[in-house]
Amino acid sequence: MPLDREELVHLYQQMVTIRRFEERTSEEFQGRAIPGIVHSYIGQEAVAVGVCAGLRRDDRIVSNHRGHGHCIAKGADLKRMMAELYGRKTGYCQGKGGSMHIADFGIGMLGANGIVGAGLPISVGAALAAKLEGGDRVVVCFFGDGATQEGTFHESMNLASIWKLPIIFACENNLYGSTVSLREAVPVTDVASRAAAYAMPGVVVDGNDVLEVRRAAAEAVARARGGAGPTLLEFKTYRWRGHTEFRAIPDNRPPEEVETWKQRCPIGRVEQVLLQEDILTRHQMDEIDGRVRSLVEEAVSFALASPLPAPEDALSDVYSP
Amino acid sequence: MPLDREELVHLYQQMVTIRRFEERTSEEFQGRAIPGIVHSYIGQEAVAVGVCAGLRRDDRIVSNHRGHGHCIAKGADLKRMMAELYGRKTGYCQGKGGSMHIADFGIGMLGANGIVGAGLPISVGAALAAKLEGGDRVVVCFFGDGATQEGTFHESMNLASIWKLPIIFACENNLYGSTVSLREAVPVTDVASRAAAYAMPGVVVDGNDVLEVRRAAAEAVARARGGAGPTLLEFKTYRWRGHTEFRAIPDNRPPEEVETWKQRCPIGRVEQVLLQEDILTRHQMDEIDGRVRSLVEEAVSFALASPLPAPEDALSDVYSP
Amino acid sequence: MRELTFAEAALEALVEEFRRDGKTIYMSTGPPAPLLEEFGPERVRATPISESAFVGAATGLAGCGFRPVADLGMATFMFVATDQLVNQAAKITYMFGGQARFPIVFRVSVGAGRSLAAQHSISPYSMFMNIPGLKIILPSTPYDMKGLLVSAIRDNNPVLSFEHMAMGRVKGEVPEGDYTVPLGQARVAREGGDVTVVALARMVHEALSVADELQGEGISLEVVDPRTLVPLDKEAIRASVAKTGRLVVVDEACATCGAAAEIAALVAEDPHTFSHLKASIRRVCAPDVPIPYSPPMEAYVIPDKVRIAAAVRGVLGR
Amino acid sequence: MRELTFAEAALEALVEEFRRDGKTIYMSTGPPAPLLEEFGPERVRATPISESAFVGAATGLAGCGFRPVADLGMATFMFVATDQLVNQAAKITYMFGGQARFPIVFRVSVGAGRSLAAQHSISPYSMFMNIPGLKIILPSTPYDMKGLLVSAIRDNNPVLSFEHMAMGRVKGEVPEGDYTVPLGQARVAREGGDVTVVALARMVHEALSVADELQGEGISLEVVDPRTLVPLDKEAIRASVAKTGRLVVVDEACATCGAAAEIAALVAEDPHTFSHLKASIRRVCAPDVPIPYSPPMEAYVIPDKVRIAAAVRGVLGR
Ligand SMILES: Cc1ncc(C[n+]2csc(CCOP(=O)(O)OP(=O)(O)O)c2C)c(N)n1
Ligand SMILES: Cc1ncc(C[n+]2csc(CCOP(=O)(O)OP(=O)(O)O)c2C)c(N)n1
Ligand SMILES: [Mg+2]
Ligand SMILES: [Mg+2]
Repeated sequence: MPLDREELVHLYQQMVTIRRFEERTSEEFQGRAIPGIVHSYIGQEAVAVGVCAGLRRDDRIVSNHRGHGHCIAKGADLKRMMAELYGRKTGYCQGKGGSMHIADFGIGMLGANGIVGAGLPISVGAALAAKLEGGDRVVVCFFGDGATQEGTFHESMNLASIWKLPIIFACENNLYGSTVSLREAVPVTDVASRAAAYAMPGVVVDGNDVLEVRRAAAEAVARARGGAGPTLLEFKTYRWRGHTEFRAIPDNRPPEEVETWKQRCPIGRVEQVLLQEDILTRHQMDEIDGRVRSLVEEAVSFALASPLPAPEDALSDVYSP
Repeated sequence: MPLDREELVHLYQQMVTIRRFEERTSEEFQGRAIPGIVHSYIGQEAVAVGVCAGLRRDDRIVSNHRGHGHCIAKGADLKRMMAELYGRKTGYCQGKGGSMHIADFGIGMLGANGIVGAGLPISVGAALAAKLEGGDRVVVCFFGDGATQEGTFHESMNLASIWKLPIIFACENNLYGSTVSLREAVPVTDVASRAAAYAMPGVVVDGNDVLEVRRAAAEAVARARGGAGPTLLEFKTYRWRGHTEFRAIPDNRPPEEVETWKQRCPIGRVEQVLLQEDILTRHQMDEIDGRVRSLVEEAVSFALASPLPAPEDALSDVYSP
Repeated sequence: MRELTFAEAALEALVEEFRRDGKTIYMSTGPPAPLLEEFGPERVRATPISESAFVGAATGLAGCGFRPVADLGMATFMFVATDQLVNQAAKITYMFGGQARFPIVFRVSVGAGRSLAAQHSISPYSMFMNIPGLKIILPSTPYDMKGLLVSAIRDNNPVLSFEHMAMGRVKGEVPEGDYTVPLGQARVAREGGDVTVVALARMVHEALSVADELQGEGISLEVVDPRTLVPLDKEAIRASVAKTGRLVVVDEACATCGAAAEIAALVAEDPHTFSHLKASIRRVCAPDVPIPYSPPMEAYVIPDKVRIAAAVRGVLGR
Repeated sequence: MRELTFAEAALEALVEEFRRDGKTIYMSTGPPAPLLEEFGPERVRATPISESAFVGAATGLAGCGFRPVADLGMATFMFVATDQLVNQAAKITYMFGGQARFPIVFRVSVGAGRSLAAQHSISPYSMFMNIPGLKIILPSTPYDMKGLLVSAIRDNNPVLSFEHMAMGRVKGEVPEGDYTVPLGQARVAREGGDVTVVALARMVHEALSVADELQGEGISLEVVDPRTLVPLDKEAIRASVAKTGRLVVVDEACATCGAAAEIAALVAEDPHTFSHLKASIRRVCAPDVPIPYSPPMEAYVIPDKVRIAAAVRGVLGR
């Protein structure tokens, strides 16, 4: 699976976009311009970007509470995302959903979810739809290590396996689910090892290496497209920030651990490759960063310029016509 | 783990007791003397009896909808069981529970359950209690192959494992969960193989061989008592009768399969051992059977002689004082 | 006219809609044999005993353009999949700002009376009435069973179909051919002038026979069957009460926060209807106890004609 | 008197009861640090994110003589463990004929107002009021938080403690030392003669400030806080309404089949109270929509002083 220079630059740019978007989101949240709750994707950019690199626009993804990265990697519009975070009428959900419920069915992003593990059954249904449609569309379900502790993980893996559905279970193992350390919560070292219980391949992947992620995901996608059924991919990664941007939940992770993982910055690692392989110069990277920053800036301006929903808009969309 | 003649006779008698109790229960149900629903344990007698052979009175068990055998093997009173099935005031639950909810906390039988998989979390709590009490009590959770398809199976196995609880997960794999064939419902051949996902031993056992069951269970009990944590035992067995005694649910099992398994009758197999080893003669077995039949008869008489609850009794026991 | 059982009427609705619309999919641990035979195992899917997974899968299917019917068996099994029902299926349309449709039918049986004890004898529709985003049907006749189920399948929202298990073999007239019963339209099962009895599911039949009995005493009952709980036909209920001035609500479920509480409240809070109320409202429901197993106790907690008649006499001050 | 926050009051109840009774056990994905420090990880247990398992484990523990407190975090997470709550913990005492006791406290937070959107802003207590076998507390002050939680821990039944998340930092008087607030006893938070306002949780405070405002207009409100929803102090509510003749019920949850419906019904069905009713009842609740994210919409759906005052004027015909 050769990777051309252009594609690598594209992946890099997507990762930087997520990083800048999330930095800005945290800032806006701290400044109280964004209400509610926000879970930052910073540190995990390689997973969303590497996985979605192998997807087509008509493939579908299901996301979780830490979903901004998934949206951006699948091609969501930063403006409508930011507008949703700002609770504006122009947001993806017209201000009804917010960070935990962004969805864009037009690009096959079937929604974030505030309930741990709840996206898994829904993704299985989307994969069944893909199979019944008869094409070769696939589905990716993103979820955290915490979600593997819920019963829905078990039921969904099992169902996808017996029905041989075209789905990739993308577990982002960032070692913690809020205050819960995976090491204390499950008796196995690798989530991927649990795939055996569902007779599906389980692969441990360095989730901070976008090229590794891309390679592993592409393999799983090829399996799924070829009708060979689901795969469980476990991406070892780390979130740089607290569980949420809201500070009420204590961050019980050892500071040295956080530092170690920051050394493994997924963006820094691509930059090294880009430099080593003479694909981009530092200056060109700065240019990309500049472009990304203005895109994020535009998204914020768009959100700020957008109207808030009318109070009575609360009453619509409870039911579809 | 030597087994003396007396104990084998005792196990035999228990199995015959379950068989006769269940035959009688089916008859009474068909004759409409027993209302509601009844799930017959016939065919699986070796499991309950072999497992409980290694338990002390102060050990605890948690049962499921097919629970009469578990009760009897743990030492429940046939009279109070039958009275409960008859909906009498003298029944274990004063007529409030019926077949699916028999419990006898006095002998450590923490209750049957009408919800598939629901006993598993409760049993984990009982095992935690055993651990916190500091003694060497153990807990056995009986459940079917169908229950392994529920999320509670996953969550409970995981929790018991990380907390190293003194519990034996006794899965009675009778190949079906109502209309659901396990072969079609899960992608693995052996439920026991799923124990690996919880870093606990998983053992496949011939569930129709009471000596094998007893041996495997005793090993798991010893592990649990010794503080080494949970074990998953999978007993391959078969129910002889339909899913329930109520005929509405079609029995979709191939008649040849039913026949094959009847050839492996768990009681017939002990009888062979008893004869071969000169422990009992046919005549002595008939005597045991006669004694058991009169015990069951007494239980029915007791039930019939017992008063029905007063209608207003429905209002009590919603809350404990 | 042709008579069908309740169960036959439901099956006919399914078969006809499955013929009409290739996007319909059935999921159940034990799908109905005739449906499986006609439409095959791709569309009529036998699932593992994994309710959360297949309820959620229904939502996923619906979001991708299918029209699933998920049959959970008994209502009590909803509780192992509640999140998928109330946090996902119910809220997803709204949370996503209406950008996608989720046409799903969830079928479950309800009701007591068969000595199945507390877990298996529950009628929990009111719990789901408190969750906006779900629609709820609760048919009392084979005619409504078919017509409401067809409407539910064609509706673009998640609809819970609560089907009373003691009525599966009850027969009733069902016309040949396609018809629907719209969601949100109550049926006046019997007109009368003295007391309005709003009754649900099997209780409609109990109320009707009480109406027959009391006619002899010169008491005229108007029996209203809401047929759907969400949307609930408030206007019809209020109009009847405004006319009779007296209300008895009959439901087999527990009283507290039940559908009967809602019906009482919507009458008591409407100034016009309230101004016509001549007596306090009565609820005839199960008392707040889990349903017991033994027949004498079970019979005691399920509302019956005697209790309904007593409540009617009560509101008439007799 | 000493002032504590709502959260401090809850913690104090826990600490004192954990000192008093060695059989108390705490389970949560993130147990409170002070509790963990004092009582250690055996009794104060960090669980995986497996609510069904640890809720069920609480039931098992209770059946074996322990007195667990299971903290699920937000009320919405109950939905992944509903079966263990409503089919197991709630019914097990009854189904087993009262042979064992199940003293368990389930703590969850409720309430909207923090832009957490539909899943995380739910107040589903009425769903559980429909399930006999559970008791339910819903404190509105630090005093009641402590006193009710102590009663809940000492009670021999499963008790759901719904704690409003917007009130964690609200301060109030809490006496030193041991006291309890009994389950089933409403509090008249303010006496008055013109209109009874029954308000729940945070809405008690809204109702009280409306009472202050309307006093200027010569309108005297009686504010009743039920404090526990099961058992519900029907007598206190009815007595107040019989006195004032007018009722407004204020609850942040959706109206349909909510606690407010039950309160309206229990007033409308009581002949004596009904005979004193001078006007139709009003419910001031959230409309039947999932709670939206964006602040203007969220503020619109949560009942506020303006809506309460309007309802009060409404029942007074002003
Ligand atoms: C059923 C449920 N239980 C608890 C929570 C509270 N909660 C929100 S996010 C979270 C941690 C999830 O961990 P993980 O799946 O690893 O994702 P991460 O946050 O690490 O990306 C928890 C416990 C929830 N949202 N849903
Ligand atoms: C949550 C739930 N789903 C469905 C059912 C209906 N049901 C009752 S028993 C049963 C089969 C259980 O199979 P298994 O666990 O293998 O036990 P067996 O009956 O074979 O002994 C089913 C599906 C139920 N009781 N609970
Ligand atoms: Mg995580
Ligand atoms: Mg089975």
